Amino acid sequence: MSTEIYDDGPVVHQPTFIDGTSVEIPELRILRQNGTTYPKADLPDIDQALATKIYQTLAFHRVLDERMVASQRQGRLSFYMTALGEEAASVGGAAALQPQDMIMMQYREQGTLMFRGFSIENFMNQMFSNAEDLGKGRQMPIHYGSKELNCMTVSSTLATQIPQAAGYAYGQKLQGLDAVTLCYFGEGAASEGDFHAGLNMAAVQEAPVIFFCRNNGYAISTPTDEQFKGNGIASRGVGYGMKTIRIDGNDILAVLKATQIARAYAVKESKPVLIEAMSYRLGGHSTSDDPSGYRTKEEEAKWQSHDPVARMKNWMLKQKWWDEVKETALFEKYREEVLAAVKVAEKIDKPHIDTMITDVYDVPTAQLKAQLDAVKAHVNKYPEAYPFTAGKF
Amino acid sequence: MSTEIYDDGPVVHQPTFIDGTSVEIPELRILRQNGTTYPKADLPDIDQALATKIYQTLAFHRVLDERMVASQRQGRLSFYMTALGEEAASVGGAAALQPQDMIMMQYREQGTLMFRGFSIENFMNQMFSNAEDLGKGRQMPIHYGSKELNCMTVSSTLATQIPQAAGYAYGQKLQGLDAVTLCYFGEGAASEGDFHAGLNMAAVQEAPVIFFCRNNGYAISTPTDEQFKGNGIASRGVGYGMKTIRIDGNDILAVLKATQIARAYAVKESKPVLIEAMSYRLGGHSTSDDPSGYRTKEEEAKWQSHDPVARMKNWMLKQKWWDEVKETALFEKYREEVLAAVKVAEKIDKPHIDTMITDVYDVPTAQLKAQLDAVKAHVNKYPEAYPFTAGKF
Amino acid sequence: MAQINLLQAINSALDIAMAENERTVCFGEDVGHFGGVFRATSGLQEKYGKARCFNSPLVEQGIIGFANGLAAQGTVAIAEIQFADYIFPAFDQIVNEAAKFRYRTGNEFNVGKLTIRSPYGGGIAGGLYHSQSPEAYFAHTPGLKVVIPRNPYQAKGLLLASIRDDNPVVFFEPKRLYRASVGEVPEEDYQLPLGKAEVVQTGTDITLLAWGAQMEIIEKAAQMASNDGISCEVVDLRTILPWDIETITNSVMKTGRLLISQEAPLTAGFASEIAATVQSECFLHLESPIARVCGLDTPYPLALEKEYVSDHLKVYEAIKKTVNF
Amino acid sequence: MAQINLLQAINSALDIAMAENERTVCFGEDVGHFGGVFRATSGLQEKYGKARCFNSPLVEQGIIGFANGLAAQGTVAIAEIQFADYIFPAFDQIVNEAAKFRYRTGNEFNVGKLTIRSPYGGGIAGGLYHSQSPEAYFAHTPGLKVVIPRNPYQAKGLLLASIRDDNPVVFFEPKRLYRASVGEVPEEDYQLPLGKAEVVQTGTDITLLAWGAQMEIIEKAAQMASNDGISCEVVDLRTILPWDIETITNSVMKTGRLLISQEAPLTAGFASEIAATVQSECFLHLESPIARVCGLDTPYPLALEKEYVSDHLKVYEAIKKTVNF
Ligand SMILES: Cc1ncc(C[n+]2csc(CCOP(=O)(O)OP(=O)(O)O)c2C)c(N)n1
Ligand SMILES: Cc1ncc(C[n+]2csc(CCOP(=O)(O)OP(=O)(O)O)c2C)c(N)n1
Ligand SMILES: [Mg+2]
Ligand SMILES: [Mg+2]
Repeated sequence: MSTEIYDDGPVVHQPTFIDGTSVEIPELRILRQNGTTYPKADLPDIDQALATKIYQTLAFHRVLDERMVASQRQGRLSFYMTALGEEAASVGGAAALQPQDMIMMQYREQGTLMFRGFSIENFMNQMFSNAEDLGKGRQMPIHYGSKELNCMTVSSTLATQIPQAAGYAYGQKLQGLDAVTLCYFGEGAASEGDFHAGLNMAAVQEAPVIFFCRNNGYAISTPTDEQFKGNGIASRGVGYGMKTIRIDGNDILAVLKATQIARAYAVKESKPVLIEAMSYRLGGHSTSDDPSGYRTKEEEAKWQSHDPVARMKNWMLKQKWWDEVKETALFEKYREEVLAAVKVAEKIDKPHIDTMITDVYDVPTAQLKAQLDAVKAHVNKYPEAYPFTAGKF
Repeated sequence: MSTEIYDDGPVVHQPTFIDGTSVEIPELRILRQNGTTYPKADLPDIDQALATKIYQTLAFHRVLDERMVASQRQGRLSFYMTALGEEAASVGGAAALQPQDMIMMQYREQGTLMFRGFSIENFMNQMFSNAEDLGKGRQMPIHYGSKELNCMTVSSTLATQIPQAAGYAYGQKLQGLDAVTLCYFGEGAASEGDFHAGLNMAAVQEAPVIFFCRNNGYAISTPTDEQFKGNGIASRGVGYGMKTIRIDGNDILAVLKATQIARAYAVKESKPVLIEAMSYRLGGHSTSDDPSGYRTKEEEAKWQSHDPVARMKNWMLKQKWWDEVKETALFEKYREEVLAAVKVAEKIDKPHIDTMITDVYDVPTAQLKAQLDAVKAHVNKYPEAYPFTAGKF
Repeated sequence: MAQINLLQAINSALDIAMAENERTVCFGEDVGHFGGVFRATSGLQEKYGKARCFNSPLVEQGIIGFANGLAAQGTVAIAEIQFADYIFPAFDQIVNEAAKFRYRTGNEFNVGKLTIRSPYGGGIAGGLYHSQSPEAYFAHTPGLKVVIPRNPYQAKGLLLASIRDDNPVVFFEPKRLYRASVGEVPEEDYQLPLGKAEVVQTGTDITLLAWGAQMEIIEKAAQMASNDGISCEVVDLRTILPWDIETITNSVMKTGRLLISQEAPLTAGFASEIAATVQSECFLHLESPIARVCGLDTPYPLALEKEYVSDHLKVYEAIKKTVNF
Repeated sequence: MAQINLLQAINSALDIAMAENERTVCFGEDVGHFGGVFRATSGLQEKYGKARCFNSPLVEQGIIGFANGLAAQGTVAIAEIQFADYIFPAFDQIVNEAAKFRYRTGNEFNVGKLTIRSPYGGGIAGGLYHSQSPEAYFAHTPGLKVVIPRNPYQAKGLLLASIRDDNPVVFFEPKRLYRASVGEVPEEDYQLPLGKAEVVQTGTDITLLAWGAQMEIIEKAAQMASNDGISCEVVDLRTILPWDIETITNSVMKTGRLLISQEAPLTAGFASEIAATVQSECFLHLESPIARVCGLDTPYPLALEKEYVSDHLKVYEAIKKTVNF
């Protein structure tokens, strides 16, 4: 059926415009920086065990980011991206889901993998592109993924995962699974055509997908006011006819609460939800970036004071679920583990030369086998030029 | 500067969602079907001369559409698309602009060309792909365009003109011209990634462009409720932070009024505007389509009763600017002119064989010249197989 | 065996694929109730429900993005792009995503269950946006398979094989032949192999190679040449990627000559890849240069379409030139 | 003349183009204040203002769509795509729109004032999404010009020619050489011709042909071969489309042998077009099969990048094999 709108909607006889201010979008905040919750705030489902697991994940996240940046500076690692200042989004999102839910990451959501149990070794093997990497050493550092953990491998091409998430969720629905797909993306990636495609198709096809936008103020050097003129990303939910909520992305309880409700809604109604988490990318875009070229120390300092990890710690302390002794011990333990893992991973061989042609197709073609044979013969002729593979096949 | 949103916006402590119903979008209506205007309605700038020109254009549009469908049925023409029932959008839009404004059409806006003076011969030569076609016989019928009239040649690939319109308008602004770009597209095309790209970039770059969506209920066989779930296309304006208005697309005075205001605003503020004109595609999608496969006669009949041309005629009669004698004479004249023009155009030769390789580059390459020479030699060898060009070079 | 046309053969393959596996879905613009603008999906929504055969919004990048997600999830996704000319907005989702999915994830995930169907090619007075033959754009993309059938029998068997193949397949359908090509097609299920060319007619003087709608053109030219006493071996490539080097080189070793006819423009078309490989593999056997009879290096025209395209007369002339080199 | 690197040469060309014509604009992701992630547009916003050098939102199809509109309007539009790997979302705007704009409108309109710049190629540990060489995808598209410089001097002269050329140009910059390639570059304005290959070194036994970052590889291989007494003619194609058939065939007529080195995967790469044309044009002069030394038919790898890519050792081996055929 086509639009029956002719006699349906409101009518005016003087020109009446709407614009970006036509809808107010409040931001959900539950936890104050000092660790107290707002009066009458609606708390998420959370007990001491879950809280502790979340906090430990956040702590591990901080340590991993700190250590890997250091490794990169030392020249041991080619590249790294931290999620400094916005860890609550990825960890809280994962904590609100069930293990059977698919999570699609952009690249700044290592917290989801940590929460789901991606091991230190998994992280290291990926970053050092060695033979143990689940991804077989084919993508740059931080492009993790795991079938077992239902975390889709990261792809560098921005926003491509957004329509894919709609399709994935639609497949889950067709099978009648109690499962949703959660899709992370940045406010920059939300400018891509694939964003529009994905949100609209999810709405039309009624796919149980949670679109989780991390609005961290920047896309590399580009601030949000050169990225869009609307009221954040949440305001677009109106146009897609999609249930939408804006939250304080540095408030772990708000992240948990919103994602828990979104999951319940997506499963029950079989419809998508859009969450916009307001936060700030405290670090550089990546280890290749120096943000002092495009923003001020003052701005950074302001956001530093909203640190999500410190905020959760304050709450944990107030709950008496945490103390400074545990804190020190935990960070020390993680630092040692990470350092040890780096040392192991960087010594593991690169992937076997045969992996050059696997996984292009389900089975290597005759042409690919011939091409591999030629490479092998060549490596054998000039072993010193190909130290990663010479003598290893 | 990045988002300063942390302490800026409204805050809540209980989850608060927005959705497609969060903003009300009234529809501007000025003219009733019986030819009277609504009390207190805000009329556009229009005098008898302009009204007569608009009405004559609408009449010509009806005649051309009717005759060309007939020609296609007779096998004289390969393909045609009418704009039956939604002519007010294209004619009214053009009538609200200045000649220096660029208009980018989708393909159902022949009315803009008519209003600007594209001649019957121009139309015919394009449709019969003959040597006089401004487009040199390279595109299917209805892909008109004219540099002189500032009407960008139609491209079949949907929505590509939307970001192009943003760029074109930005160029006009950089030059300091008193000019805007008006870009037509269907509600179906608005699903494309290019729509999102174009509207967002126009908003961010503050380009003086009027995005004019013809929401006619269908994209070929696909009704709007399988195209999107939001409140039409206008609701998306909120997300782009763009001034937006919904109008009755079958109401020529509403189209004129909204477009006149939009132009004034775009020039003065140098910002984009989105107009959504609600209408209905009364005919088939094209001469290749039979809508009885996907919609009811009742639905069509309902919209038939909102006919925009009859509505304007009723108003003209009430204004005493028009009468039935003029009406009959005008339609007769147009019918004869069109018929005569068909007969002339179909006898004109196809474009010269040399046009095969021109306009690929500014100047044909050596390779292209060699390829053309080979074709010529071949045609000379088998003249009977290539009747359009044999013996004509 | 019934006489059916190419569209009906496609429809029959889709019907079998949807009947055998309830996790198979078909979608694209106007694919649902209406059955597609060419009616290839006619009757499928009625039979299998709106959840499994549906209209998508008008967004090719979304169609393929959605299909990639479905396939990664394990659903058999058959996506239609209404015209091959409109596949380019989805190019990133095909070339950067579908093609590289299995490789980049180290086989943690894959989209092998994806098939993209699209009508391609000229000869229908469609001009530059309803006539393109874009197979070469995809042929430079490891990870994809690209398949083009020449008639109803081939279409059904190759489409079923494509749907079941565990790799993403781009399946181009020669729309000029949708109704024009009619032939005997078994009602039941069968498959034809991917990656295998077919020798349609054996010969000794020259190998003529093409795919899709160009096959009837080279067959007609072979007929003309045979009247001149030239014996042509006629080969249908069928799968563009990965292509069957062995069958082609074997044929050329025997005939000593190769002509490739292609609808797409000459430069960087797939005929170029074939010529490049064959000149290398068969260097000492070639008695004349490999001939490419192709579209001109311009967009596809409208009024002068006949002059533009590779037809039987152009192929016939090129055969004589090659044989008399 | 100053010694500058390839990035500085690009920057200098952009500076000249913006200074000479106030209707020239530069934009793309992070191109404005920051000067681009590689700093190619460094200082331009400061000098020419935010209206003429600006950040675009993160949307490649929008960048090129917007640029097409600007160019159609008569503005000189220089759009940057941050990495060539991310040009595919803009594929439709390039291949269906920019390339066909003048043709489809019968020259009523054109986008000749469009130039698309993008860093391409491997060798920087970038893996499959920061290493691609997509020139062949564009080479099958009449209406486009495709240009790739090999060093700072070439980069400046070819970029200025591309900006001023009245056709849409895709200009790929070898990012591995951005800082690594340093050379003498005049400060003032100059142009190098589009559509013209350059014979970089004359020789008699074999023609070595490449473009962009592969040039230093074939030059190195030529050096090695000369120690074996093999005399190589080294040619830089410079413009991929439309390509300089004459210079290449003249060289091959002389040497009788051709080797093409290409970073992109073998199948349907631009080397295939060259081989196909040369085997036809130079059939009777060829003393051995035309050799293509290319990437494997896989996505671009990370850990095993050295093994994958065409390097001087592989080229050297192929030279010997070709000469000793
Ligand atoms: C299609 C595509 N275009 C450009 C890039 C280069 N790029 C990588 S990250 C990035 C910025 C992303 O910003 P945002 O989405 O806000 O995420 P954030 O980095 O802030 O987490 C850009 C432009 C890319 N990876 N993919
Ligand atoms: C990129 C692209 N995809 C698909 C098509 C095929 N097509 C032509 S018109 C059309 C429907 C357009 O609907 P809408 O935008 O609502 O315009 P209307 O026909 O209703 O005026 C489709 C799918 C196309 N021309 N271009
Ligand atoms: Mg961001
Ligand atoms: Mg419509």
